Amino acid sequence: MADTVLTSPPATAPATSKPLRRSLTLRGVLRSYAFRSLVQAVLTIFAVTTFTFFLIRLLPSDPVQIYIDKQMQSKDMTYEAALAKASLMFGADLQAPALQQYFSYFGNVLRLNLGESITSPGTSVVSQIAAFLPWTLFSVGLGLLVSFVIGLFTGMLMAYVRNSLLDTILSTVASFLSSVPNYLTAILIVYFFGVQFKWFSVAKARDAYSPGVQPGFTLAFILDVFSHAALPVFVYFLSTFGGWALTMKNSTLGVLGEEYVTVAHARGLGRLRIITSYVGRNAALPLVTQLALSIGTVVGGAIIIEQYFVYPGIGRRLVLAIQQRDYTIMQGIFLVTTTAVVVANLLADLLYSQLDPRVRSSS
Amino acid sequence: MTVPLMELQSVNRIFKGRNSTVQVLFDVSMQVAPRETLCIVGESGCGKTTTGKILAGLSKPSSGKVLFDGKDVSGFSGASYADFRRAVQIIHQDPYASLNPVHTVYRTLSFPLLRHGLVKNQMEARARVLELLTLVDLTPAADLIDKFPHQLSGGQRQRVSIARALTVNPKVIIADEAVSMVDVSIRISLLNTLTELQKRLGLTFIFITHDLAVARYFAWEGRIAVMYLGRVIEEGPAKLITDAPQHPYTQALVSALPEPDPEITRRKPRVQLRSEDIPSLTRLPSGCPFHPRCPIYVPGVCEHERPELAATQVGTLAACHVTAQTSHHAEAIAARGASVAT
Amino acid sequence: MTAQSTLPTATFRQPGPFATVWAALRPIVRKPMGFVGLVGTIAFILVAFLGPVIIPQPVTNTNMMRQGPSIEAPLGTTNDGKSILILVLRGGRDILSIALLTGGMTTFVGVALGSLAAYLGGWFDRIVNTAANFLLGIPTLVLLTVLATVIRLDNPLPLSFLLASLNWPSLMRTVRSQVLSLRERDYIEAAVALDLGTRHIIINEILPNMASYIIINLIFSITNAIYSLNFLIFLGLVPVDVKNPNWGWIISTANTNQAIYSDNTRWWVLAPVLAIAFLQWFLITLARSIEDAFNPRLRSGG
Amino acid sequence: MANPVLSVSNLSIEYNSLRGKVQAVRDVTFDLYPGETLAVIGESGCGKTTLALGLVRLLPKAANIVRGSIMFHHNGQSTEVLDLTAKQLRAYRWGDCAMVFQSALNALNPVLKISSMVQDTARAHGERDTKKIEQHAKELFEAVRLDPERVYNSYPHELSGGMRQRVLIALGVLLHPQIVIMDEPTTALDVLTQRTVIEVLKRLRDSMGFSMLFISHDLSMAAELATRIMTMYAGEAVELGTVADTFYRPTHPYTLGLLRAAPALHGSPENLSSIPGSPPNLIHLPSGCKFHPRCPYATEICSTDDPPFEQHLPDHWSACHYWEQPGEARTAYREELATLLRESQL
Repeated sequence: MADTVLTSPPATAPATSKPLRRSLTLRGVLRSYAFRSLVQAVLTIFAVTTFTFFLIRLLPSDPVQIYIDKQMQSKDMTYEAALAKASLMFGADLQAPALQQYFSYFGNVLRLNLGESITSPGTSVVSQIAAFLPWTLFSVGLGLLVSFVIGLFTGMLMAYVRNSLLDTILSTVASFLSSVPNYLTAILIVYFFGVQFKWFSVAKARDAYSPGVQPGFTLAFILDVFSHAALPVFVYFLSTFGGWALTMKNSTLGVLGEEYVTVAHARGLGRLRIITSYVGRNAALPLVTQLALSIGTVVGGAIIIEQYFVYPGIGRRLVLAIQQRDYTIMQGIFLVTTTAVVVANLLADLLYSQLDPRVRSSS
Repeated sequence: MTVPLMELQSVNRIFKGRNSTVQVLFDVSMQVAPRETLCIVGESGCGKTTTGKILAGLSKPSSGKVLFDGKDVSGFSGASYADFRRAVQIIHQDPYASLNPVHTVYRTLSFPLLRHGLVKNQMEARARVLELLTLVDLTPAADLIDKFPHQLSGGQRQRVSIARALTVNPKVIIADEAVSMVDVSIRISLLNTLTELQKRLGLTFIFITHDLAVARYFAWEGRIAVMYLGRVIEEGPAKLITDAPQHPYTQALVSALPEPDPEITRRKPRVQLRSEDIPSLTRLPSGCPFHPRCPIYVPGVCEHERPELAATQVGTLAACHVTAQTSHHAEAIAARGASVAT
Repeated sequence: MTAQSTLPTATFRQPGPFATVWAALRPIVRKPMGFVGLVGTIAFILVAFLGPVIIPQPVTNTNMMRQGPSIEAPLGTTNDGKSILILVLRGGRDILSIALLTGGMTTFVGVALGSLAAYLGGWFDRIVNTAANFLLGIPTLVLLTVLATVIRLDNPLPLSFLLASLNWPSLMRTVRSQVLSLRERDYIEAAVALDLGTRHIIINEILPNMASYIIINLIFSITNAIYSLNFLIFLGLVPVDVKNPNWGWIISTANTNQAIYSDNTRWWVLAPVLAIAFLQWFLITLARSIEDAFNPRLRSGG
Repeated sequence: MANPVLSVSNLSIEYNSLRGKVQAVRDVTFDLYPGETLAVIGESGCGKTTLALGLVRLLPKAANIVRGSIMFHHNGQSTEVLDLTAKQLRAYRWGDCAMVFQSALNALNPVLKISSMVQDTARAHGERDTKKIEQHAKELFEAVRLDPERVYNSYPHELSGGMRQRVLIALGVLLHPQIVIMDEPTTALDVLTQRTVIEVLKRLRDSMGFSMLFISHDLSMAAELATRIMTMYAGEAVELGTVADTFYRPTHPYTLGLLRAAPALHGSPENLSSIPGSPPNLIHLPSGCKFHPRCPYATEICSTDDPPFEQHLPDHWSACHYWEQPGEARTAYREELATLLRESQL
């Protein structure tokens, strides 16, 4: 016990006469924040890939085995024929030893071969994902971006007018919005704006764009796409906005108490300059990493929201796959979504390291 | 000389981080006699706090020995460890962090009393706590005993910390910057309380501070050890260290310290250092650690050979090629330096 | 001053259990939001657990199909004529009990792993941190969905365990940094020097300082569990006791029956939706109020 | 003496707190003369920092200036700082009256480079020529013994504590203000670093000729730098005099108490003592003289009559019924000092 209490070294005196420029040595690169984020991301993706491989094979209700049994029963195949078909489907040679299977599976993943859909043979998993994922990225990305920006401004406003009536109202609304699960927000929106006030037609808002509108880089198409995405985007906005606003309010309150803000006033800087460069920027910094973490949560929420609004994103495709127990699709979607989220996280991390010099140079 | 109560023998301390290793103590040796006062003085990062923690048994040396009453501390176990553990107590710097905010004064002080069977029951504990509070001049004790730390002033908290250390009847008290965070006007009375306790209870004090003036006051009858970058560079009776410092670093400290008298402080001779930057612990200078800043640095000698602590003319120990030796030695060194330089 | 002379004035002030609870609650309920959160949460817990005991099962009534609000059924009736109010009053127990179980489990795992990681350090710390970073970096709801299709979740225990195994990382991190900072405190070091023992240090010195953090995170874990649980119910991945449908299942069946588009049946959807929404809001308001009351950094206007 | 650059009269500042009004500064009156260094000394909570923040009107929201006046005199014009418009106030801050804060780490925005803080400051005061600003800033960095090229392009965390403090000092004099307020600028620094900062301050003050209001709890710093000293206790100025008068013939027992409580590297430690008791609660102040509960000279009158702040000796003000006593108590010290100076031939 005695020694575990003290393991950290005392603060070392910094300050050498040598310039502290970051050296571009290999050592410097290996220790840099960006490099470590990258390694973390690659490891995560590797772990997820490995995980999906074993998930499908090692669980009590082995979907491969179920598939083979089904084929043998319904189509009267031999075990070998069924196995061969399953191999094609799952994108792995099921006759080979487990380790070899694992390596070939990995090779396939790297070549973007994720196998075929079980329920609609001939359709590759990758083509399905390519058709559905962009809509999710578009709607989730847009919703998050809008809520992040508006949340930041609202949060700052709340901090500046703290303890006023406006702050109380905004805080209450924000805390309510942030507590309601997003799939319930979707229902409430449909009820209030679709059924009660009839501001839009739920039926017309289905799908990514209206039938009859030609996809292309035309104003009509873009407007149509936005109007169809409006409901899910609005839900993502409402369900994340409150959290951003409250977090930003606390962060801003913290920064407003910092001495460098007082000093900025003492230096006679203009109010706008202080609000942007001294308060806003510093308060928003810690939220950037949280933005990264929130992407995963919102993508998860999209599963039900897309289902509810009949929006053709990856979540809706996943629900369909679950209902059909289409394991190859599920596996592919999980892999790709996770990769997308990890990459988005990585980008946010890198952005953060660019915004905060302290992170950039410390190891 | 009697057996020192506490002794460090060639203690090194290395901190290993995930991707860096920092050595904060180099070959530190010191002795404290029973009832003596030793002040460890130095600037931040000199290793004085780590030395204190090693003396207190709260951190272990990476190599070297800690002796208590002539016996190696690392050999203690069971009852002998428990005895040592309680014999050496520590008082911290920050009066706002040294007391657990959730406990009242009574609870803070009664825990050790009850745990170690120093009192039989709560009634006795309460009586003893009142006695201890009175002993550290916290009066009226009955009004303060049920207070929480946040209801006390900084000076009062520091006195509670002292009382807490006294609960287990220690022999040695290590005070780490114990007065640097209390108001100037009450520092002296806090120091006087400590001195009074030392006399009355026969305590040995190891007082760690960055402030030479405080060290001079508290260790008036005792000794001062000056540390720089993990090493003891000068050691001796307090009066000699502050009035006739021999090591150029101690001289610099003495000359740099402003004094509470306009005539004296403005007339004081100032030692001009060659560099104002403190070397980083991760990139320590070769030879004498002070040589890059030293005003009497001898080229060709000081950056190559590390000086050992040696007796000086005035009767202190200093680790300096130039001043610690006899003047004869110093001339020889200077001559060697000159020959290397040319 | 001798001990005898001081004893008469030295009275023991041992506060009773009620006073202790009140002392802890006072700073929370003093603010209006804290009061709302606490009272709301308690009300929900009472109704959810007493509801199924006091109120008898709703009966199928073919004469009362899809009726609007009336005295017999203040919130209208379902397709098979069951009173929506009764359904909703009885539909919270399963959700809340699983959520409490999950919250407790998450908190236990998070606190245990977090404090062990901070205390042991070394490889254990590294493994736990890597796992936490992994789980925080991926969309856990998607993982949960995929896992739920291959694991049988007809028992609350594996369900809670599954949810807890995905939700512990953020609490683990909080606890880890708390313990790391607490164990560096001077008063902990003083306790070590006084040889008070590891047990004393953890129970008397560290835990009391972490109590508010743990309670706040327990509440957040509960809200997380409610979110994930209803998510799985919506997707039909959790088997439901059809005789005692819970809120998630009620919403699900109401949606299948297009209940939202009819004035008569709108409460079929709205009542359970609002029940979950308000429960979540009360819980989070309570957690935030505790945070405000015990975290001095956020306390504004001294 | 010349005309003052700043005249503060009857300045009173209160904080609103849950338990009542905290009277942080009460009826403080003093003049600050061109080129002088006025040290404000006192314990924590005596109101010295509140006073400094009040002078640049940077008090927190809970604080109010309840009465008094702060006149700024420059180029034959006098302006009431309390009446400045927001725009005028911005120009007055830093341009006329700059403030260097205690913790240089917290005083600099961690995510901005030193260069952008320099440019921001100059631009806010109407200077557009970035090259000229950079040139000037680098000259000042040179003057405070910093490596100009390196420091100008650094982030605050890349500099050591002593360097940051010097950056802040250089930034403080960037616009050639008439007044620089220093709030404990060396408290967090090591002895040798502190010495560098002191020397730098002296040099800048002598070359640029600004007036300095130096706030410190440390008498040694005041002895080192000040021309005059103002002692504050419980929100009041209790003594104001030249540095020599204050140290050798104090006219307030609190100043005497502080002098006796300061350990030194000279003299015998037997003469040191603490002030008994603790500072009063600023919500419920004691009657009469606020220091009387801790004062060795206090009599009946001290607990009933609040002594006025008066000039008892030439250029030496204090608020004490027994203002002659502390000076007498210092006789022994004066003799000891004379011997010391003779012997050591300093």
